[in-house]
Amino acid sequence: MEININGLMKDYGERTVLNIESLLFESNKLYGIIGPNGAGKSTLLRIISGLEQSTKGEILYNGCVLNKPILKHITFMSQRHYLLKTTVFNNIAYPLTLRKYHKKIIENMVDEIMMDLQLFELKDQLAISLSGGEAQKVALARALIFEPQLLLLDEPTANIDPNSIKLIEKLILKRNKEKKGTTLMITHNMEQARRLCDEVVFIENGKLKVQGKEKQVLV
Amino acid sequence: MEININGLMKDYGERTVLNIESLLFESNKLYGIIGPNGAGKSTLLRIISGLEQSTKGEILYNGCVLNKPILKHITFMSQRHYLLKTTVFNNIAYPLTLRKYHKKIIENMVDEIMMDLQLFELKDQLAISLSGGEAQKVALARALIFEPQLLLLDEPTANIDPNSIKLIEKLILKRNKEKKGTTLMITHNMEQARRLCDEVVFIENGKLKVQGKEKQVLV
Amino acid sequence: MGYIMEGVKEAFNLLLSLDREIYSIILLSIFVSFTSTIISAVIGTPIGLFLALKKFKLKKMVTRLLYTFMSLPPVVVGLFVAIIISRRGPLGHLGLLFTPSAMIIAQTLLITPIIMGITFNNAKEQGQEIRQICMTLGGNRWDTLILLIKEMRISILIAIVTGFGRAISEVGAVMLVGGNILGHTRVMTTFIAMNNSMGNYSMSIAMGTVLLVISFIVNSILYKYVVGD
Amino acid sequence: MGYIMEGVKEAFNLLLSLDREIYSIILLSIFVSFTSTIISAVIGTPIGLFLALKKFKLKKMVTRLLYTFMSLPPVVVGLFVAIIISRRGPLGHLGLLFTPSAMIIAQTLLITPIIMGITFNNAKEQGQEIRQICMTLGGNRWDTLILLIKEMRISILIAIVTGFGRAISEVGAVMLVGGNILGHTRVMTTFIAMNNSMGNYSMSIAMGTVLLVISFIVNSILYKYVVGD
Amino acid sequence: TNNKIGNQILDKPEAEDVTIIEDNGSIILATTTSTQDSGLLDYILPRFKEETGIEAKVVAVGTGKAIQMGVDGEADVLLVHAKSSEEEFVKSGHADARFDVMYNDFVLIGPENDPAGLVEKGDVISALALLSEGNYVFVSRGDDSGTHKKELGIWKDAKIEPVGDWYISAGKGMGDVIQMADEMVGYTLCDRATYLAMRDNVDLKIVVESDLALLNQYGVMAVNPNKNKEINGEGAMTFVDWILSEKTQKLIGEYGKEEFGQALFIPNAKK
Ligand SMILES: Nc1ncnc2c1ncn2[C@@H]1O[C@H](COP(=O)(O)OP(=O)(O)OP(=O)(O)O)[C@@H](O)[C@H]1O
Ligand SMILES: Nc1ncnc2c1ncn2[C@@H]1O[C@H](COP(=O)(O)OP(=O)(O)OP(=O)(O)O)[C@@H](O)[C@H]1O
Ligand SMILES: [Mg+2]
Ligand SMILES: [Mg+2]
Repeated sequence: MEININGLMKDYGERTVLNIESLLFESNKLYGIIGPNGAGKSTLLRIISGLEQSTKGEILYNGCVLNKPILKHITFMSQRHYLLKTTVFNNIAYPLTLRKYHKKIIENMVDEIMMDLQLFELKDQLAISLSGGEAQKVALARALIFEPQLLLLDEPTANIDPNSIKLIEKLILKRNKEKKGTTLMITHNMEQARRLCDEVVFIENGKLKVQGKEKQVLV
Repeated sequence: MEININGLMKDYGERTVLNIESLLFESNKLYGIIGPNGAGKSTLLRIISGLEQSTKGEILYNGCVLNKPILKHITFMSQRHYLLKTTVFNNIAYPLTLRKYHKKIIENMVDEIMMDLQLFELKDQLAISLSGGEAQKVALARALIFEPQLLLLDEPTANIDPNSIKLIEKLILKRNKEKKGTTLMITHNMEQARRLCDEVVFIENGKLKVQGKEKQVLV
Repeated sequence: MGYIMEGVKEAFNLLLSLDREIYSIILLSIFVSFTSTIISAVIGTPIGLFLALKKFKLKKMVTRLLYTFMSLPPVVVGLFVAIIISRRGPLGHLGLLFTPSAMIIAQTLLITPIIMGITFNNAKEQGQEIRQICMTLGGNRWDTLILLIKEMRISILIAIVTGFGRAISEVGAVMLVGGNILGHTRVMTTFIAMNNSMGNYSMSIAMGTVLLVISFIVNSILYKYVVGD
Repeated sequence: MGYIMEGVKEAFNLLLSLDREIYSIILLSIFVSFTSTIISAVIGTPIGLFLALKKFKLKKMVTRLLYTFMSLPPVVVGLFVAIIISRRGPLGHLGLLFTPSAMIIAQTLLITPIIMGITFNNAKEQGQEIRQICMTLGGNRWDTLILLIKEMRISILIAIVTGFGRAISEVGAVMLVGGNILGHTRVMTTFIAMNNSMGNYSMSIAMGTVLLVISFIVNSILYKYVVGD
Repeated sequence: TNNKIGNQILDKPEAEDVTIIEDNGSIILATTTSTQDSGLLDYILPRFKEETGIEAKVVAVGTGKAIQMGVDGEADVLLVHAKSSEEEFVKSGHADARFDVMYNDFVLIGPENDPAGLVEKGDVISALALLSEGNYVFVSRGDDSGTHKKELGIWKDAKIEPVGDWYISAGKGMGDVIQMADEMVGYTLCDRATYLAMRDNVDLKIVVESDLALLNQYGVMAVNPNKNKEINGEGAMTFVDWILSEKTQKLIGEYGKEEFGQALFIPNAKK
């Protein structure tokens, strides 16, 4: 999915926290979004995901404004993810249940991603009792499983251990290689941005500072 | 404060998530706690902080079991920190208010730490409206401000940008150098552990695997 | 004080006596309050959730009105319903006055705002996050409603328990629209009120004890079912 | 239907008439319900918080009993209080029966479980985290209580609003222990009930309207004060 | 000036001006809903306060409960209408004596068009006998009140046991029962005073009246002051003396003439 942002502004009261004149995310590419705390990165993703309204400006998704059918193909993994009060399995299966997949298929898909992320042993554990990193993995699995055309990830590996980070990066890269959709990923880990991203966007004080191939930006 | 752990066990139902035969944290040293997701790191810190009961075993704080006066000198910054529904200033000032410091002194102390962490502009903002990293900084400031003898930090820089991480590490190191108390810090950032810690403890599957000077452990 | 001891003793006699009249009063109470609680929950929960999550003009006003309607006095609701369904009222031809249906209508009016208000208040705190999760994972409105109910089940339970408690214990409305007719519309509370006015205190206390026991059982069952422990 | 229109009109007349009797009824209602709500809040909130956060044996049992007491029937509470404070009762020498104090006592008994129950339920969900924060930052029990009240102010508000709504709208208890004595213990609801049985429907509707208006104003003020908007 | 104040109160009998009257304590008067619902007490009681300085606090309940309150010593004085229960009350030592105060009569009321044709019957026993055949609704107080006892007495005299769908046992006060009868297009037995006070609100008319069996005698009793130390025995006696006094009796005889064109109660205290 191609995202075209034009004259986007977001104010909270007096303060303008986001002010982006123009920004293009091309189809099936993996973008890193970096910048200091409070720069407006999460706000940008929340607006793209449709969770928040911008004060001004326009976002086009493959040339259209946001509507219900498009919304179905977007997902957003928030910085403070919320897991449902049920088991790990049910949490990951939830987007598929919403899409009324067959029970057998759901089971296979969930099992597969749980294997990939080494979550299988936690299958029947209640999500509220997970450790921080485990919970983050589950939230990520839930976002990845239905293969959205636009995947918005807000610091998805912040609480993950180094080994698991490798697994997750492998999954994300695979998705990118198979051209299953566009990915925007916020991270504070510059190494990670370098490893993964086709292009990096640097935001500061709500403004777009640099956009480009990672090497140029990450100096 | 010296922490002496003996035969500590924690079970959830059938599962034993923590099983540490013996572990010593010496006074005024800075320890890194590392290990994969779900290893039991947060559980260990929660038990040391008195928030959770162990199933078995004993912890001695300077030779005593936990009691109210000791508790007053321990603080714990959780992975999922909770900020009070008030301003940033009031959040950071809260531990000092509890200790009935004079208003003027509180103001000076809070201002200073807000400066150190570059939070000053957010002074009067409501804590609920902070960005992820900003909130984490506030939670950290709140834990550091009353100079506890035992500081327990659970992934304190997970959502922090690289520049701010430097500021925070400087503050933590300063505390360590001035011998203001013992610090236990969970982190998934091996570089960080190497940079900061006097000693590193590696936990896996609830068991203590290695303890030692960082270089030996972090191979 | 003697009345109270005596009343508790009498409560056992009442229950053990197997008196058909007493049992039909108890069953009618349960039936009426249950039905109105179910109707109120079906109406009040979704609307409460909707109001909490939707942004619209006048929301503040609606919130306050909702809280106000939580304190609708039973006697006023009863009178209002009685006027509507009385012979001369707009729904008079249905012949509802002094029937259990009338009592259900009145109680439903009384407790719907309570269930709605408590649900509303809880959803304002926790609901937004749940709604957003459902939306970002591809759910539509209906999915959102279902998910909200599932995730907030404990809060909704307390709303329903509060509503049921109000329904089974109130007397002002059912007295007016039911009429306390022996064998037809006499329920536990009107029975108690009547015995009070007859000076039969121990009988009142006895039935009051029965009412509390029933309330306890209903709460325990609901609680077990929803919280699962 | 005519009664309802007429009643609303009459409500204005009632308020504008500046009739001393009417005003004293309204003021007494407000005074009694306010006082009992305040007492109940002072008792019910801390205990509700405490029960929610403390682990102890029989907690499940206590929870269910608490929910049960949320459905205490006003007529039973009224009768119970009446027996205790009647001349022959243990507190008879205080001469409380048929006084506003008696009404306050009865209402307090009635709504304390409601405030306690709703607070309890909300604290079970959000309270643990707040308690832990206070503890890790060096607060004692008293600090914890204060912080819980501050952080949960909106939940506690709804508990109190629900309690106040119940108090000002109930008739069963105040009728029994107050006696609806003109100039002494006649409150809005007993006034309405009396006019109902005298067939003065529009007078009932009028006073009912006044009651709702007062409820609205009280809710708005509380809301503004607590939520701050 | 005293006279002037009195006039003011008479002009507006429901207003109770506490501030200008000296305070001599209070008594609790337990009475039936019919005396309160008819408006009589609101009419005469301000006068009592004015003359004696004693405040009469009225608790209007069913006769059954009023008498129970007397037995329990919760009330100081009773004004009720169930002669046999009252005599029983005195016999058991709960009061020294009972005095006739006034009477009115019960009437059988029913729908305007009198579908059962009770008007032709003329006497209450045959009227009730006709009702018991079951085609017309009869609403009974069913609450152990004076009126209810009276009604049961008449059924007994008629040797009929009132059971069936047509016989509605309401367990409610007089005003409520009249409204129920109106709503259900049925008949009921009630005291004339309450009926007159409420007739504008309902479509009911008197179908049987002036039957000797329907006389409704009210009595007053001061509760035995030995029951507990809270009882205001003196105040109670003052009230009894006052209500039996010539002046008050005259006042009672006047109540309702203006509003209803007839007196609601006929005073009959024996001097
Ligand atoms: N409701 C609000 N009122 C005022 N300011 C707000 C509000 N919501 C967010 N902000 C401010 O907007 C700024 C941008 O927030 P955002 O969450 O987008 O930052 P971020 O770039 O994601 O930061 P981080 O790296 O810390 O997650 C922050 O400074 C935050 O304090
Ligand atoms: N109530 C519970 N019931 C069952 N298992 C639990 C419960 N609480 C925690 N656990 C499990 O205990 C293990 C240890 O949790 P803990 O939070 O200590 O991990 P951690 O080392 O901090 O991991 P992370 O790096 O992800 O934060 C996890 O696998 C978690 O699933
Ligand atoms: Mg962010
Ligand atoms: Mg952890």
